[in-house]
Amino acid sequence: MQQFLESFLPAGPVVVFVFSIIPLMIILIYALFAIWLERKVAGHIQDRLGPMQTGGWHGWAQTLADLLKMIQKEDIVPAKADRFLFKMAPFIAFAASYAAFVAIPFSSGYIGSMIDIGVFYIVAITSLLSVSIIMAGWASNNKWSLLGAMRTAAQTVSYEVPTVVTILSVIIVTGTLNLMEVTEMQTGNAFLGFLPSWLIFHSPFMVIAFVLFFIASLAEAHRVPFDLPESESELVGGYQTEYSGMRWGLFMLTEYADMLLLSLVGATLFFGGWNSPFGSFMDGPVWGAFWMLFKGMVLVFVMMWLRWTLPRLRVDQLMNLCWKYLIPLSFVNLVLIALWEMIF
Amino acid sequence: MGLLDKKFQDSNIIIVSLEKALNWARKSSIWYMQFGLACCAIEMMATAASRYDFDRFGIIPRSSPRQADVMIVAGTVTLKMATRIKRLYEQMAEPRYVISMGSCSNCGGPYWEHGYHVLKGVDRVVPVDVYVPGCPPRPEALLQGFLHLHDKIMNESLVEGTGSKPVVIHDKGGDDIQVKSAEETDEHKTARIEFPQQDVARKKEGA
Amino acid sequence: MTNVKENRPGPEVTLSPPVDAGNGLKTQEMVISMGPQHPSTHGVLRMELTLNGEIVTRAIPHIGYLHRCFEKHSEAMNDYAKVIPYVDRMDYVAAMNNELGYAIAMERLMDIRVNDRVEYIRVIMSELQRIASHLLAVGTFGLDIGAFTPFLYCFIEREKILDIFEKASGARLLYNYIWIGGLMNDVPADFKTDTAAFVKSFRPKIKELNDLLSHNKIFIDRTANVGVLPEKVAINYGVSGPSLRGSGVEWDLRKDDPYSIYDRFEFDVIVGQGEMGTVGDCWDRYIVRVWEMEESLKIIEQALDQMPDEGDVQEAVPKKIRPPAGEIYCRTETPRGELGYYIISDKSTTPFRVKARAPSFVNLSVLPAISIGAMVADMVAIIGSIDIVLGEVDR
Amino acid sequence: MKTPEELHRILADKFGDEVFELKQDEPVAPWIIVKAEQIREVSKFLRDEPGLRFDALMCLSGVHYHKENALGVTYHLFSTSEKHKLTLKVIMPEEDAHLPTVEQIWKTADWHEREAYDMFGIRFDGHPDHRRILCPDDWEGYPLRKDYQVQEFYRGMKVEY
Repeated sequence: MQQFLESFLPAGPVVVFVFSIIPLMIILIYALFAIWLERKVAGHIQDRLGPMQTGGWHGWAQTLADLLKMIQKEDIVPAKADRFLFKMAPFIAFAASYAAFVAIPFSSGYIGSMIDIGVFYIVAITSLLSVSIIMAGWASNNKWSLLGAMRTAAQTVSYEVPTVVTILSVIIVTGTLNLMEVTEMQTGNAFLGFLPSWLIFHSPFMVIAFVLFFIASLAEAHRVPFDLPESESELVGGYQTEYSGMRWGLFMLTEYADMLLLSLVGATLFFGGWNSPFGSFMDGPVWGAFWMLFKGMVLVFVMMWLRWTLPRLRVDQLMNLCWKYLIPLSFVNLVLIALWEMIF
Repeated sequence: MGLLDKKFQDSNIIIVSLEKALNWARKSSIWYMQFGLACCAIEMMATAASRYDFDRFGIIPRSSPRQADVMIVAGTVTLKMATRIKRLYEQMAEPRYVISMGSCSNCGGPYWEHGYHVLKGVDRVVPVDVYVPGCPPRPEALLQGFLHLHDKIMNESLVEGTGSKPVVIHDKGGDDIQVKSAEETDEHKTARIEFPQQDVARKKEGA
Repeated sequence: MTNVKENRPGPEVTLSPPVDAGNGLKTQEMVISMGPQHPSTHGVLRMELTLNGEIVTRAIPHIGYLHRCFEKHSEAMNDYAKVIPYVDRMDYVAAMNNELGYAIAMERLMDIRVNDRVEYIRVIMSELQRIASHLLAVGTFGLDIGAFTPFLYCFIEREKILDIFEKASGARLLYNYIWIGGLMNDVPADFKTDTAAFVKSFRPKIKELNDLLSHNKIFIDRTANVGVLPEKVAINYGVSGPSLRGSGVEWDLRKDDPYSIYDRFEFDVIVGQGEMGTVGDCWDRYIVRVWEMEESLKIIEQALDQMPDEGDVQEAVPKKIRPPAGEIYCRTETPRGELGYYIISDKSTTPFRVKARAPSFVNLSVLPAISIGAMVADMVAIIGSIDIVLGEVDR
Repeated sequence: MKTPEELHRILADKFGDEVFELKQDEPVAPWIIVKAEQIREVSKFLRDEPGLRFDALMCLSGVHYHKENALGVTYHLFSTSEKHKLTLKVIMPEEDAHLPTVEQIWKTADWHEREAYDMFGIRFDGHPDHRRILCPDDWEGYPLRKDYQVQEFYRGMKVEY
């Protein structure tokens, strides 16, 4: 694709710029859609309709209106806040999750950067998110925000471990950290002749690995039942309490971008990324992008589904779940997958 | 003031269409602050619940005043609570609106005569945009109040500033009501509540 | 960070001395103000929490943000009947029960006997109201724990009850329906079929609620063994209603100090068993409410069967209410517990003193005792499980 | 289960006849009048004595008898084990209304006594947290007294309609 762009655009920075802006476009359009979808999903789960009026058909323009409104809102910085950190935090948060998209192979023809340490890079760069949340919580000079930030620190640091270990167990099978190569390994029908050769069908332990990864990624994305940093009924708004207008909007955007990111990583590692589920049917770079986003959206939908079904854990139970169950399980699973690899 | 308010000197065709779009956005996405005080709060919850469904109009609750656009004062405002309401109103980001829900917050309701501890109308503390009568108002009435707010928002202009409203001041009882616009009066003075320390100062970006 | 310091005197909160945590850093307790505007204080309650990290070391409730001078109004009205609308507004979630309590107190004071039809309608109405109130309590409790959807499911059912009330009284929330000596008006013709249909449709919903919320693992984790209220403490604090029964005390005024015609019905008093944790924890208080809805359904069914079709509902309503000089303390069981009215009459048409012993007021006072050592998230659960209505706490 | 007459006899035997008076002539419920300084000992006795066991204070109410220039406190007691009820009354002169607290005996009294103080200005000696509960702390006057005049302004807000 880079060559394709270079054929009609002046080479150099412009191509790089166009190239790098694509994920942003995807994120923005996705966020507009996902926030609307979230409200529709919530509505239908709760026996109501969700947005219906804005823009006509089923309130399709709802998020657009929200966005336009947020841009107009007054930008408040509390007087006793740490102004620099307060203003920086939302940008760092968004930058962290945006930067991670560079290593995601959206289709066989497009990946932001073909880095060999793709997964490692994603894990590393998303950790920046927790830094920004702590920044936001601390700088707000609000005790609820501070509590939220502290919870985030504990949560993200803890759940990084099972996430990384489950990713590691996938890496054992693939032997590469480059997500493009991981996806390419999953092309074609391998298992039992008709199942696509996705890694989730590779061994029973991969299913366990996926479940562990999904739970941990819920916690990484601060989604219910792990939405403690912003838990509304306890901490008012957690680290977001003092943010208004577009700065708050950026946090919201980050949350949804994070959901998509983790879902896409999940789709790439376990569900064949941009590979079509029907072998060579509906395959190719364009269809690839469709399949990739489709798989990601399915996982995002599951996250939404959970959000409107489950209550929220308490902070000590959150830690319990991580350190007493998820981490030992993921390590055992890692060993079992390694053994499976040795035997077969 | 919202970020774009009073940035334009005159209203030309571009501004007017921009205004329309922006007003549409504001009217379509009114987030209300979860601020139940008394009986009306239950009806407010009922309005948000499945049968009446606020979300159809894009109205969703926010628990932090910073992210809220409208404060529904649902229920009796007592003198002890009035100072907090004032503070919460000040914490909201402009453009902001207030809906006074129910007779109690309109004028004291059934407590107007002997309610020594009841503020007789929340408009003595914060400027109110829409009054919804009833004790408590039915959910339909609250929705109607929101539709009135929609009309009001659609008629606002960037040149004059959004979220600005005539402030009704009760200076001496109910007889002597003056109507002034927010520009003429200092908003903080209208309520006549002195806070010993304002820990929330508003810093306007670029202003 | 500066501490939240109100300009009103209160008990002086002394923080623990700073503790050296190593690395030259010091830790100290933090005072945090929860409310009066907080999503889960169920209105305008303010809690002053002293926190050690996330652990609550001291909790001081501040109330009065909704003090609407009920007692002053009662004594300023020149008619006993005019008190009823204010009674409604006290516990606005269970207005029928409050009216019933007041009507019974006045009828005892004036020695009025109402006919059977009135009694049955009153019982059906107040039991329906009990279900509606418990639905709200259970729903908002779920909301506090973070489950949003059960709350809306509860509201769907609640709306059906409100429809029945609306047909009878014209109002959705505050009814002014039960009068001294009778009712405002007779129930509509299809009252029996409506109520029977509701009872039939509601039974399976309790199971649905249990599947969705009560036996959810996360919900149990969050509520079991949290905010344990021992029996002795509960009685000493005067806790009543589901909160007391959650502590394992079999105490229900409908059975133990029967009023109206409750002695004609068969129903069980639900007590907390400590099924998921300790007796008297939040889950017990919650589940007592859930199963009490079932018991209320039983009462409604029996009452619908026995209810006479004939009878003037305003037969015994006095033209001029002028009770003999004297006083009475009359208590009834509302969804929140023992609602007592202490009424002093001085032989005039104006009440001399009306004092409401509000269950929420008394139940809330136990909060500081059971919240020590809980976490911030538990505080929310405890407040939710006590199920307070601030209108009643502050009156 | 004991009748008020029996309870009165027990109390009179224990504390002496002159401080107790049984009022029965009024309709509905009889009550026993107790001297203010005695209320604490009487309460403790009523709670702990086997056979009485008044373990619950149902209600504590202040009353302003404006014609007699007196303030009163009414205690409604109940025993969950013996199932009997008792009403105690304390009457004090308006200008010097104070009596010992029963907060340590029944915790219910804690908030109720604060309420009685808030509304009537009755002081409870020995109460650990003796301040207003419903009205703000800088409120003037005691609202439920019959001669209460509401203040004109509270923190700059007009109180009257």
